[in-house]
Amino acid sequence: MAKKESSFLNMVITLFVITGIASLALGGVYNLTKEPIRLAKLAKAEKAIKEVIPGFDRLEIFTVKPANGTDSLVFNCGYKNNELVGTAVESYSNKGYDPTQIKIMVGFTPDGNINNTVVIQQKETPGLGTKMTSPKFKNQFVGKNPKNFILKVKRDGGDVDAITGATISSRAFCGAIQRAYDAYEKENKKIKQ
Amino acid sequence: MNLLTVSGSPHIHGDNSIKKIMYGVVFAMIPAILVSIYFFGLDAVKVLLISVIACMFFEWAIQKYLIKGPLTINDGSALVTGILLAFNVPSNLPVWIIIIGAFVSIGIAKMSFGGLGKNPFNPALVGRVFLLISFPVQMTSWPKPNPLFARKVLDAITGPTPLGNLKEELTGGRTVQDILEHGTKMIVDGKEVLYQIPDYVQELLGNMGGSLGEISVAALIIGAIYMLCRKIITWQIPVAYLGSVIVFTGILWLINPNIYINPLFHLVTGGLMLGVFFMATDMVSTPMSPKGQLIFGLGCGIITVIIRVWGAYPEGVSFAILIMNAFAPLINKGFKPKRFGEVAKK
Amino acid sequence: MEYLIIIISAIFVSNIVLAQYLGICPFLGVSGKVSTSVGMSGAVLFVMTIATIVTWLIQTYILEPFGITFLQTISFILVIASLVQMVEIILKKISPPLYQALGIFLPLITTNCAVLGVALLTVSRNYNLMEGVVFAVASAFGFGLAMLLFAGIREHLDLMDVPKGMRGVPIALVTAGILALAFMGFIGLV
Amino acid sequence: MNQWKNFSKGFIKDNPVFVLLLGLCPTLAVTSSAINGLGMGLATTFVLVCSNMVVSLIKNLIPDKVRIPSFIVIIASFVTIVELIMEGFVPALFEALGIFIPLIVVNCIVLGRAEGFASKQSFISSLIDGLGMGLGFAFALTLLGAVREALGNGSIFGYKFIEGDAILVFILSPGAFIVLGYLIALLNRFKKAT
Repeated sequence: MAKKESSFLNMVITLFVITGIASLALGGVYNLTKEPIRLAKLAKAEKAIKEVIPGFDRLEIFTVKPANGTDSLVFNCGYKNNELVGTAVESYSNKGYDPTQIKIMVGFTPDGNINNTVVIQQKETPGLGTKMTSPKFKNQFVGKNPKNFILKVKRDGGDVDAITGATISSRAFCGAIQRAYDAYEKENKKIKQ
Repeated sequence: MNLLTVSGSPHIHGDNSIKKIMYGVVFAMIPAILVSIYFFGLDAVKVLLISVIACMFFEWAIQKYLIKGPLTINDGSALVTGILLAFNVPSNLPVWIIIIGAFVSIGIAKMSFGGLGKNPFNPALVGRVFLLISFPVQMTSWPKPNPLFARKVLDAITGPTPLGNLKEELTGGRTVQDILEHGTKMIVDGKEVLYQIPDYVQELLGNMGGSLGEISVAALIIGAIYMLCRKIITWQIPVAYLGSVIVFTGILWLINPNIYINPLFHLVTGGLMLGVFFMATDMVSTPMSPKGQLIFGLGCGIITVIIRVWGAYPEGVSFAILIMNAFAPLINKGFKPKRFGEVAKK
Repeated sequence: MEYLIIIISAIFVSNIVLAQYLGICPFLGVSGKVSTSVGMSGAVLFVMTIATIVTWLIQTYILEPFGITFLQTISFILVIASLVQMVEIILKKISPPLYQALGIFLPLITTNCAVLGVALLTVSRNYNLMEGVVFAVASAFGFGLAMLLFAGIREHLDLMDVPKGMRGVPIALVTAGILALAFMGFIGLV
Repeated sequence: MNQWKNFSKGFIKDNPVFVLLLGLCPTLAVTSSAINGLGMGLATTFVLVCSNMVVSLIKNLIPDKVRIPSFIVIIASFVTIVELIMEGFVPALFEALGIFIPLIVVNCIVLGRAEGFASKQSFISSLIDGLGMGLGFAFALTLLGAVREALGNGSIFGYKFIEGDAILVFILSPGAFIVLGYLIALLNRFKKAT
């Protein structure tokens, strides 16, 4: 087969045809993968929620404006047999080392205890701040009620053991939980009804 | 030998002069070595010995088996790197970490480039920064100084450096005044203790937490005076470096003494003196001309203060010198030392 | 203030070459001489800024409203490729001296992942147009800074006899590694 | 042409990373662990094989002057396909690799093989060339990832063999440059010996 000549018409037609086929093919693949992508995203959020509140069979999701601030927090209330078993609150802090927001999911039991926490996103200093995902640090919050467990590192007069060498990341983490708790306390009565 | 061509730094006049300079540097470090042994005891001896032996071993082994070139182990440069590396780490650093540091200093930062005179970066500093980033916990837990002839049982074995403590407290929202007066309550080794930033006399003598060689400003200055008199180092870099740190921190201090501490504090802490006199003056990795050296010192000073005041690391000397090391070739290009018989370019 | 943070971050803290790993090929390939690295950086500055503006507009006014963001990669690369061509042609016409200075670097830029990378980062970080422009310019300066420092060191190394096995690319990479190590001191500045 | 030679050249003799020094950005960026390196390598292999095949099939239909833009469109399409598939089915890897998946499009290896090989050779040769080069790329990335993960995290493919901390620098950017530098030096030495 002879090589096509580089005439203007040929060039335009070729590019047009190639781009057309490519767009069609991509459109097809996009439609095929749309559902799996949606499910994958859902699964990720659901996994975090499942980790922080115990067995539930129904979720109710709504956003809440915290007392001070223009931002909003996402509340995921888990119900089992129509009874509230826990609330997962997605919270954040901008006070870490890295400009990237620290995002966490905190689960509260109906009586306001912290059930568990999961770090969804963080880019703290590797080897130091990143230890906020380690069980050793996270587990000290489990079962505590922020009413009498002060969410500050010990050197600031609180009850939290800071990560060695990463006081700032630890403070940010505590701040994120505090933000979630404050909002939760405010909304608690409404949720229970 | 063609006397008219100027090669890259340093100007090697012969084996003898390198040897003389290197052993002169070692001699100048003796006061600081003695102070470190006084305050940290056998630990200091251990760190120094391991670092020196490891550096010299790697230098010898790489030259003998990998490069297969002439052995320069006796020129004293590996000895200097070994001592400087030890000076830049805490006295309780595990042996294997010191050995990794020595390998990085000699193997990566020096021998990969062909050995003495070819390395663009200060080997000991590369080793130190490598360790600092790799082992943040081990590299920032500082044994409290415990004078040799007045040993006592300490309420806590480790404590922070003055700069490190200041930085963490400032980011916690306290003011300089409050920190200096009331100290910091902290949990060390499971016990609650009060940490007070030492006063300037103590800091000058070296009675504070820190790396082996950075603690005693007085000892470092004695060594520096010796090196200046013997013309082992020139005045340009130290003066520009210290001057820019004083001016920069002074301006910040005048603006708001509540969040910026005074220049004197910056001068006596965080290994500034060690860096200024013993590492920023390293002739291999710094500019050749006096003007270039002034710019080099100025850059070091500014970067040091920027990192100390706004960065994540409380101490910026090592990073600042390494970054300016990278600028050295460009500075050399801009400020060439005068050549004899050079024809003006058209 | 926002802009200052973007600038410091892009030049020092997350330098595009040393921390984001973008534009490594020209970083290693064209950094042999200080003068060429300046030319390359100039060309990158030029293309990166225009490309970021155009791709931002496409993303905001075409891809997102029509829900066809999956065409992002293909449209961005086409824009950049044709942009480079256009810049070349226009430059040749209006400013021959500038064309002579930057011309030979322009074709290399199509496959310089820094340009596409910055365009993609601008979109994924939800910058507005002005922030995007600031980010692109600062990134280009960060690229230039890394190139310049690196070229200086390599010119210096050319005079030295580096061990045989390490000569060329290996020693260049090790040098880049140490440079990246030094730049890590800027962590936490913003 | 000997197809076995055609296939195997990508591993050592003409390895895209160690010898041709192409595609270094993703090589350095995603190799903080062996599994990320392998994932990136395989994604690139897919694009390389597909674009090589298509280019060799339609090489005679494309006028010379629009050759490069056409190739770019073809490559970008396959990159997008990989992107969508990964986002749907391996979301964790998709997030770890980040913008370096769309950046496959400017990976010089892909365009280089399309332009330098597939636009001149037969379909089968192009397919094998793409497969060999792609797997060679994947091999290099996995090797680099394994070394960095072992030194920096004390594990390989997530399997921890050292408890506690390792030498953290190696999973950060300085470690990427340094390890690749020494791997290339080592390979140069090895090649000279054989």
